[in-house]
This record gives sequence, C-alpha cells and structure tokens, in this order.
Amino acid sequence: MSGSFSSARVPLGLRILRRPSGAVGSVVLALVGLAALSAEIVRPGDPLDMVAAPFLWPGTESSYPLGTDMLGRDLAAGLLYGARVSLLIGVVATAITLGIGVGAGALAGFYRGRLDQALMRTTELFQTIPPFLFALAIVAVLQPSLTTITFAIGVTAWPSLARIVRAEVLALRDGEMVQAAIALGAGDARILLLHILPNVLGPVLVSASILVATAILTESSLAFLGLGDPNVVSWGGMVGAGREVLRTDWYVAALPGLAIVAVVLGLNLLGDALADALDPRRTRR
Amino acid sequence: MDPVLDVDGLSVSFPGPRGTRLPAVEDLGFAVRPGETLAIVGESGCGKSATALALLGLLPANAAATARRLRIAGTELSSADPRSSPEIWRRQRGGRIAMIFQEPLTALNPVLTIGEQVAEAVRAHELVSWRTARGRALDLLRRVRLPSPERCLEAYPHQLSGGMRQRVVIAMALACRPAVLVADEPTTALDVTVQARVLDLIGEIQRETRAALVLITHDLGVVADRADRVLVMYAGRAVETRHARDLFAAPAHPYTRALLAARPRPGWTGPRPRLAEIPGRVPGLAERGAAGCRFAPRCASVLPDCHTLRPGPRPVAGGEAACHRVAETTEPEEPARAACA
Amino acid sequence: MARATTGRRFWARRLAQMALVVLGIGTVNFFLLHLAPGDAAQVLAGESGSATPEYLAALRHQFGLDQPLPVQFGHYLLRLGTFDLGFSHRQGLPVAVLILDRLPATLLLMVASIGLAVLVGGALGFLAARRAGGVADALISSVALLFYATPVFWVGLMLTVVFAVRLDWFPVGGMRSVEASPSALATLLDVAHHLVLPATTLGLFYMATYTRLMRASVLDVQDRDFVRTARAKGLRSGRIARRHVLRNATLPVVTTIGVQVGSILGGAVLVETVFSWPGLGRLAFEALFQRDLNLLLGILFLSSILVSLANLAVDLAYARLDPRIGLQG
Amino acid sequence: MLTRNPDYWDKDKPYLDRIVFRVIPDAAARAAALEKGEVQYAAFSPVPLKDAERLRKLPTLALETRGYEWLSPWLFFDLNVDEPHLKDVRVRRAIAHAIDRRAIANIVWYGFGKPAISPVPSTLATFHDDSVPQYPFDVKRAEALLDEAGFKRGPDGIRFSLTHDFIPYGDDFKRTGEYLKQALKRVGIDVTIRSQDTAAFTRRVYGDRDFDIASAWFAAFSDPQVGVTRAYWSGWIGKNTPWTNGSGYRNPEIDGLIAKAQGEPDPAARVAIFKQFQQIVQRDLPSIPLIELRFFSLHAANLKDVVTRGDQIYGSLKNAWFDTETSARGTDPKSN
Repeated sequence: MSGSFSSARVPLGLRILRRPSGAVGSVVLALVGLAALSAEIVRPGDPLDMVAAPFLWPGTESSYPLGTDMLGRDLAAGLLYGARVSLLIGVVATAITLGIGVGAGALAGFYRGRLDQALMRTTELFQTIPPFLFALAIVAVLQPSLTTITFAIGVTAWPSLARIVRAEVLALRDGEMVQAAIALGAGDARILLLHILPNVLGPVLVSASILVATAILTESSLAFLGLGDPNVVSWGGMVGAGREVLRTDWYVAALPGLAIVAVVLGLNLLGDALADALDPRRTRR
Repeated sequence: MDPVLDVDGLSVSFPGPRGTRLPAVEDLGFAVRPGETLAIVGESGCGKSATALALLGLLPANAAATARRLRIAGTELSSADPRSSPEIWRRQRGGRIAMIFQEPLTALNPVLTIGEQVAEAVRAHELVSWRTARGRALDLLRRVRLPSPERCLEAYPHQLSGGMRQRVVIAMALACRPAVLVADEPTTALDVTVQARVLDLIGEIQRETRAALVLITHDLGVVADRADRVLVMYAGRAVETRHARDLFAAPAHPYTRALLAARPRPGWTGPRPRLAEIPGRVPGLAERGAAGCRFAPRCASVLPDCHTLRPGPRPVAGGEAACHRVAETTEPEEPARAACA
Repeated sequence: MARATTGRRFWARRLAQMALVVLGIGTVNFFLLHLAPGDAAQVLAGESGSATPEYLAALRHQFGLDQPLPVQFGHYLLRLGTFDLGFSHRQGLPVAVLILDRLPATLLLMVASIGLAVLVGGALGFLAARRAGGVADALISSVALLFYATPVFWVGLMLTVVFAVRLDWFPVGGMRSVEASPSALATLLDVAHHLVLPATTLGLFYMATYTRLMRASVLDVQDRDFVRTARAKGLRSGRIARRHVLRNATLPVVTTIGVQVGSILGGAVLVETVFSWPGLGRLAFEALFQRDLNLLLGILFLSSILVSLANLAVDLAYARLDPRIGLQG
Repeated sequence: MLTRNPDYWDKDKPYLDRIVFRVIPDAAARAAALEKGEVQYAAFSPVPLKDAERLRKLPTLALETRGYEWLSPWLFFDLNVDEPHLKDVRVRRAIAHAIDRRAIANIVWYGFGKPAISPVPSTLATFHDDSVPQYPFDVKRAEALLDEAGFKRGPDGIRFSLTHDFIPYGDDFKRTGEYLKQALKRVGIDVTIRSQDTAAFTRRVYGDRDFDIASAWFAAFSDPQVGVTRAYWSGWIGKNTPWTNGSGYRNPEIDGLIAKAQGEPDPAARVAIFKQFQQIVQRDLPSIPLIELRFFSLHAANLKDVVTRGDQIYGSLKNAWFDTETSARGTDPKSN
C-alpha cells in the first residue's frame, strides 16, 4: 500500500535530536555536563567548605542563590561538584558493567556449549541476589569510598546486559554475514570484534544510558543509608544528609533530589530516543 | 437484479511529506451482483488491498477514504470513513460483508482456541449463548471441510497447517452468512496444491450462499478460472473493467495487453520466447501526478494527449476501458488460449 | 493436540538449577562477609559499653568464630543442605525463626507493590497506547518516567510528610497500630492501612517500568494481523481490546515480573527503613551492620529461593497464558 | 508491651495502665510518630536535632533535657599519640586551637551541647576543674604551634595529612567529622574522613590502633572513676576493648593517680586527686574534649513526671501520669 519514504541514511545524532525525547534528553545532559565542567570557574574552592551561616534559604542571599545546608556549605557549589561525582560514578560503574556484561554475553553467545552454560549459570546466580542488597554488602564490607561504591554498582548490574548481548550475538552468529566472514578465513576474534560487536552496539548503547541512570539512583540510595563516601560531595550524599532536616528545611534534600531526577530523566529520554532511532522497524526521516 | 455491492468514486489517500496527501486509490467505481465474482487485478502497490480494506472500513488510522456512493448489501453508507458512524460500520463488518485475509499464519490470535475465535464471529452479530455459538462454529468448521473439526475447536492456531488455518478464516467469514465476501489474495501464501482446493471451497460457498465475491489477486490464472468480471488497476486507477471472456479475448487497454503478454505459455512448443516485460516501473505514491494517464510514461502506444488529458472510461465490448486509443481501434490480439492450471 | 504435558524432566532440571544457584550464593556470601573487618562478637562487645578481652574470646568461641575458615565454611554448607540456616547469636534466635517472623511482612509488601505496579502501570500503559500520540499518552508517559527517575526513599519521605503527618490519612510507620485489634478482620484492615504508603512508594517506582512496557507491547500487538481479523469480524472494540490485544500484550509483562523480584527485595530495604516496616529488607541491612553472618546469609539465601520460585511461577504462568510454550523448561 | 502490675509494692502505683514499646528505626519516622501523637514518649535524642526545635514548639509535645545529668555524656576526639605527627604535644595543642567548640555546639549540634573544657563534664560539679589549661579557638596560635613543631606548609599549602574515623552512630557525628576536616584544612592539615560500621570502627580504634583522629562519646556517670578514667588508663591500650583508652596515652603518673583514687575513702581527697588528674591530661591533651552532649527526650505535653527518680532517664515510669484536665483546656503552664 503506502510506499516507504526511504531517503538517504540520516546520521544517528541528527535522528536523535529530531525526536522530542532525544532533544530534551540531550539538552538536560548537556546542562549537567556543563555544570560538572564549569564547577571550578563558577564556584572556586572546596564545595565542602563552611562558607556561610547554616540553613540559608535559597534566594535569601544573593551570593548564595541556592542557599546553604546545615553546616553552612554552599548548595550551588555542592550541586556543581556533585554533578561531576555523580556522572563519574554513573559512567565508570556503567563502563564496568558494559565490560563484564558485553564480555560475558558475547563469549556465551559466540562459543555456546559449556562456556555458555557456565556463564549463564553465573549470570543467573548474580540475578537471584538482589542487586541493591549485594552492592550494599560490598560497600559495607570494603568501607564506603568513591572506588568501592563505583565497583559495587558496576559489578552487580551486569547480568541483564549480558542476557541482551548474548541474545543479539546468538542471532548474528548464524547469519550469512558471519558465515561469509568465516568462509574468508577470519579468525574468531576478528569476527567477534569487527563483525558481531558493532552490530550489537545499538541495544548496548540504549541500555548504557539506562544503566548510568540506575547507577546514579543506586549511589543516592547507598548515601541515604549512610554508605556514601564522606570525603566527596555527591548528590546522593547531599540528599542523605538533608534527610535529617527534611521537615524543617526540605530544600537541602530537595535540590540535589531534583538534580538526580533531572539527570536520570535526561538519560532515560535519551535512551528512548536512541532505542527509537536505532530500531530498524521504525526508521523515519 | 441490482448489485449487492455498489461503489462509485472511491478514493483512498495517505499522509505524504510536509502535510500533503498521496493518492493510493483514485475515483474507483464498480458493482457486483449476488453470486457474481469480480476480480480486482494489478501489480503490487496498485491499491487493490487498500480498496478491499476500504470496503470494510479497516484502513489504518492515518488513511482517508471518500466515496460518491457506497452501498453494501442494501445499506447506503453516508461516508467511506468508518469513524463517521462506527456502530453502523461495525454491524456491517462480518455481518453483511466479510473478509478473507492473505496471511493465515498471522491472521489468527495465537492465545485463543479456534473454537473461541469462530464462535466469537457468530456472537458478534447474533444474540446467542456461547453453547449455541460453539455449535455453529463446529458446523462452520465442517462446512470448510476441516479434518476432525471437534478437535480443531479446542486446538490453537500454531497446531494447524497454513491451509487449515485459511479454512478457519473462511469459516469465520461465513459465520453470519454475509452478502459480500472480500478475499484479499486468499491463496498467495499457500502452496499450489492447497491453493486450488481453497479456491474451489470459496467458489462452492459462494454458489451456495449467493454471496457476491470481490477477489483481489495478481494471478491472472486465477482470474481466468474464477472471475465473472475483471477490474484491472494501475497506480490507484481502474484502467479497464470487462467481462472476463472479453478481457482475455480482446484486451482494450495497452496495460492489460502488456499484462497478458507478460504471461508464460506453458503449452508453447516453439523456441522459447523471451518473456515480454513492461519497461520502467510502477510510479511510487509520491510520483503520481494528477494530469494525464498514469501508464503514459510506460505505454508502447502513447499519444500526446495521454500525458496531459486523463482518459475517462469509454464503453467497450463487455465493459469499459480508460484509454484515448480505445475510441479508434479494438482489433483483437492473437486469440488467447485457455488460462494455465 | 493438548499442550505439551508438564515433563518430569522440566521439574528435575529446574530443581537442579535452583540448588546450583543457591550453592553459589552461599559461597559468594560466606567469603564476602569474611572479608569484612570485625565480627559479631566485636559488635556485641562494642554495643554493651565495654568488654574484657576474655569476654570477647569467650563470645567468639561460643559463636564458633575462632575455628579456621574452611571448617566454618564446611559447617555452613553442611547445615545449608539440611535447610538449617544456623543460629543468630546477635538476636539469640535461630535464623530460620527470625526470617519466618519477618517474611510475611516482606512478602506482603512485595506482593502489594508488584500488584500495584503491574495493575496500575499496566492499565496506564494500556490507556496511553490506546491514545498514542495524544495528550493522555504524553502525560502518562512523562509521569511514569518521573517516578522512574525519582529515588524511592525520597518518594517515601514525601508521602509520609504529606499523607501521614499533614493529612493524617495513614499511619507514619510500622505494620500494626498499638491497640490490639479484637477481630481478625480489624487486624487485617489495620495492617492494610499501614501497608498503603510503603506499598505505594515501592509500587510507584516499578509502575513506570510496567507502564512503558505495556504501552510498547500494546502498540506492537495493535498492528498485528489477528487484531485486524477481529475487527473484520465486527467485534465490539471493548472485546477486541480485552480478548485480543490485552491477552497478547501481557505476555512480556509477565516475564518482567520474574526478573524484578530480586531488585524489589533490594528496594524493600529503603522502603522498610523509611516506614519502619518489619520486613527482611530492613533485617538484612541491620544484620549487615551487626556482622550477623548467619542471619544475613540466611536472608540472602532465602532471597535467592524467593527469586527462583518467582521465576518458576512466571514460567508456569507464561506457559498457561501462551499455549505455544510447552514446559520443556 | 508492659501491663500494670496490680500488686506492685509501691501501693497505687504505677499510674499508667499500659506501656507499649514500638521499634521505629528511622529518625524521620519517629518524629512524625511523635508529632501525630501515635507515640507519647521517646528518650535519648530520638529525633533529628533540627526537628527537635520544631517539635518543642508544638502545643502537644514537650522537650525535656533533664534526666541525663546522671549520664553526663561528653564528645571528644581521641588523637593517636603513636602517630608520627600527633606524637608531638604542640601538634595536639595546635589542633585543639584550630577547633571552635562553640561552632560545634551551636552549628553542628544545633545547640544541643555545651563547649567542654575538661574530660570531667561540668555536670559533675564536685569534681569538675575549670582552671585546667584552656585551648581557645585561635587559628594563628595553631599555625604558630605547627610551624614551631617543624611542619611547614608545603607548596600546595598542606603541612601533612591525617585520617579521621567518626563514631558510626549517625549523621551528627559525621557532621562533626566534616567540621574537623574543614577546621584543620584552614591550618594546613589535610583530613580524609573514613566511615565504617561499628564493628570495623571499634576494631580499628581500640584493637589494631590503625587510626589518626577518632571521635567518640563516653558517659562520665556520677564519678570520674566510673566513666572518665577508662579513657586515660594505659592498661586498656590495644586490647580491642571498645570505649576505653583510644589515644594510647601512657603516663605512669596518671595510672598512679587512678589507682590512688580507687583506694581513697575520703571524698575530699578524691576530689583533689581528680582535679590534679584533669590538670595533667589537659596539659598532655591525648584527647580533646569538644562538647558536653545535651541529650533530650520528647513526651506528650500532658504526660507528667516522666523523669523523677535518682537514676533519672533509666528510672521506671511508675510516677508518670497523664494530666487529662489541663490538656483538655489545651494550655499547659509549665511546658519547658
């Protein structure tokens, strides 16, 4: 019936920006990235410094537009430097997850047989332990610090990704493209890296943005339970600290809470746009 | 006996780039009497499926359908857009006019039993209990000659073969003895051996119920065997509507002639002729200018007027054809032999 | 022609699989906790003001913590086999008793929150799909996304402040109110009354997943051929939506429930903390900080069984819902 | 749940019919429960300090600070005297000068505390000696002492680095740690805060002694010998016995004084001993007293005589009673 309007392949970036969720998501993330980068310029010095009277409400004093917390620390500085830490934790933890998840998934899917069984049993094992409880245990055991938190989040979030990657690799593995490559005498590693993985990039990219979002949420939950890194300002830590004064000065916990919501929302929107843009069935102009 | 399906000026359009509308079907008119079979034939993309769906109001949401006249089984429909009077259209569907789809593998709901899906068709239009409806369903399954119908009632679609599923679809279409049957390439997805038996079944049912049958197909062999009258479509327009015998004997429109010439001759013993092709390709939805005859760019006997003046339908033996050349010559082509198997 | 019968092989495979996973859990937990400095005796001594070294040594001996690691691990695996989860020296009760005491609360919370998430989320997703592209769709999708992006504890605190304190519609925390309720029904209502806020908090977070999932699933099913066949039969739109679209759209939702049981138990720690709900999540968190090895392992052990059972239930439900899937396992 | 014992020896007491103990692990939830009247009595600073100020203003609630004198808790920093820098008393004194105790009392602890000058809290009036060496908040003096001790500021402005382990009993102590980090940063000492759970903390401070500065609070109780001397007696060092001598302070003279006080019957002589004890420990400063903690309890405005007996907050609630008349009139004259 209606012919499809297959025009030239529009670059991925443009296709994302064309979608409303992609545009909004990218703008939000760009702002957060900017905040993280400009922290030194906008608010030089240590965000943990007690620079003013405590419990200054936002907007009451010009030099501290976002007010101060219970120890007189500038919330604006906290948010800026916090952006850096939260994004750092989110991205590095996700990198770890991608490393393990894609690795395990690809190997399981490609080699099948006993290796697949072994990897899948481990995936199942990790999936039956509640991820947050597992991360909690790791951080409490290894003493909370930036590295232990990032490691804990990264190590407990990979099973679902491994399953997705395995499914994709399984599908590709028997496709003609791979058979052709084998026929040309390409070694396993070459096939895996050059042929299969690039095609798995789509779904991995989509789940990557969701993973970063989840990592940031997990970090804030750990901080809420008192397992945040005390030497570093992070949004999760600020919300955890703000909890004590929630009834009287709710802005202390609200502002970093909103920042978390913004980033996670932005990442999810970007994830949706990516999924949409990369989905072969719905290639639109 | 006046026609049970009477359509005039039927047009269907789809959204195009930057808010424009693209014509899939343009100003189509035809009528079918009870018991008669009209075959709508044309290359894929000529709008025959859109026409079929328009008759039942099953076009996708973004499609727009209009018609000067649309009378189905005695009901005069005010507009071709089902949303204008949803309840009337709903009562039509399955009740007075029913459809048989092309893809039996996906046409049935995988999680419901065959019995439920057929009985459902009965209960959609008749206030009967489930038990009665199941009884009717069993009869229908027998009617379409399904092996062991009792077990089929309880079976799920994935447990039946393609041919058996198509019979179930036919059973569902027959549920309320519709006056008009629309079959959209009912056998294309089946293998050849099953095709003939399914088409025989449809023909048998049609004779028994005196239903009018609109048979959508691109298979000229099927048309020759089964159709009383034929409507040839090209790029959304009717180019020729004739009695089947006259069409095969003396195709009036150059496109029809080209279509017939493009068929292999199984009985031919001489040197194997190179199959005749039609140069160029069917214009996409976006490339269909309003002026002139759509086939002009590919027509072997094109005239200057063909590019500018849209040819109206002109009377020809046993029907009409929309071509400027029709007025002058209707000399017959070499005699058409009986259609292939 | 009836569906494949439930093979005994299926059950054998699943039980073997569960045993293997549970054994893996035991190993991981055991060594994880032995990495941690300090042990239960240390904690007990710490909290009781002060303790002489001799008292500490006695405690350690009593807890069996002074034996070499492999021996402790051997004991542990042996007991695991006989479902004896060991003794929680901290609480002075066998672990199994402690867990069974707190299990109903957590199960109630999880069932309520998953139920809420699936029903409300599913309904909203269905609605959004039916009005795809419209205002309702945009609204529902963004609200769902908002809750998906909001920290669970934050939602909990907000709900407490607004609904428990300001509006006084719901109790602030706990599972039962102080006055002993006379009849069973009153107790039931009382617990339900306490359950509303925690279940909503946990439910809202997961509702977003089901809204998005159901919406995508309905959109996909809506374009399928058999839906068009149903319309061609002249069925009423309500019937088409229920019998044809919804039945098929729920299939992917069911599988997601299985996967999420693990993460919901994790979420329970946060919700149980904010609402002081006497469940396993909170108990696990406390056990962690009190180095109550046996108790924590018991809980993680139980959670792995819970997850495996949930996955099994999901497989069975899926087989019933979708006839194409036999029980080859 | 405790129900009234009809044949209690102290006739027609207790007045209350029933006492139900509810376990609410989360501070914010406790505050909400008190505010809604679901709970009528909670002790040992049950709600976040900031909430306490708000709750005390409510007509239905009263905040009570009496009842903890018997406990006399004080918050202090233990300095590990075996640590290379903290070995030098000048560094320890510099750190004392760098800390503003008023800021800790009023900002970090929202006024629920009083700057402390001696490990023997002022609530132990007879033994408390306010003539001990003082270390007022004086950043310049601190910097001078650090220079004198030979720890000049490096190119990045840092003299040396220390770690701080705060006692893991909640956010108040974490904030105190965060304050210490900033305070010492001003005088060029870079502090890294480490957080862990109770088991790890006690083992690290009192067992392995793998720490630089640790915070803790002890209850002095009614006599220094009960609650204070344990922090300074060398016998406990490194025995992994929690809440004892964390700093590792070894002073035979102090050990001698402690032993003497144990055998001394004459009260006046014991007071003299402990005054001398305070002079010495404040001179050597192995641990820095910060503030005398002011715990509080919250109870329904119409719940009377909660704390009456000698053992104060630990006392049984046999005297407590609900004053239904005044609460009916809503105004309660003596709510403190």
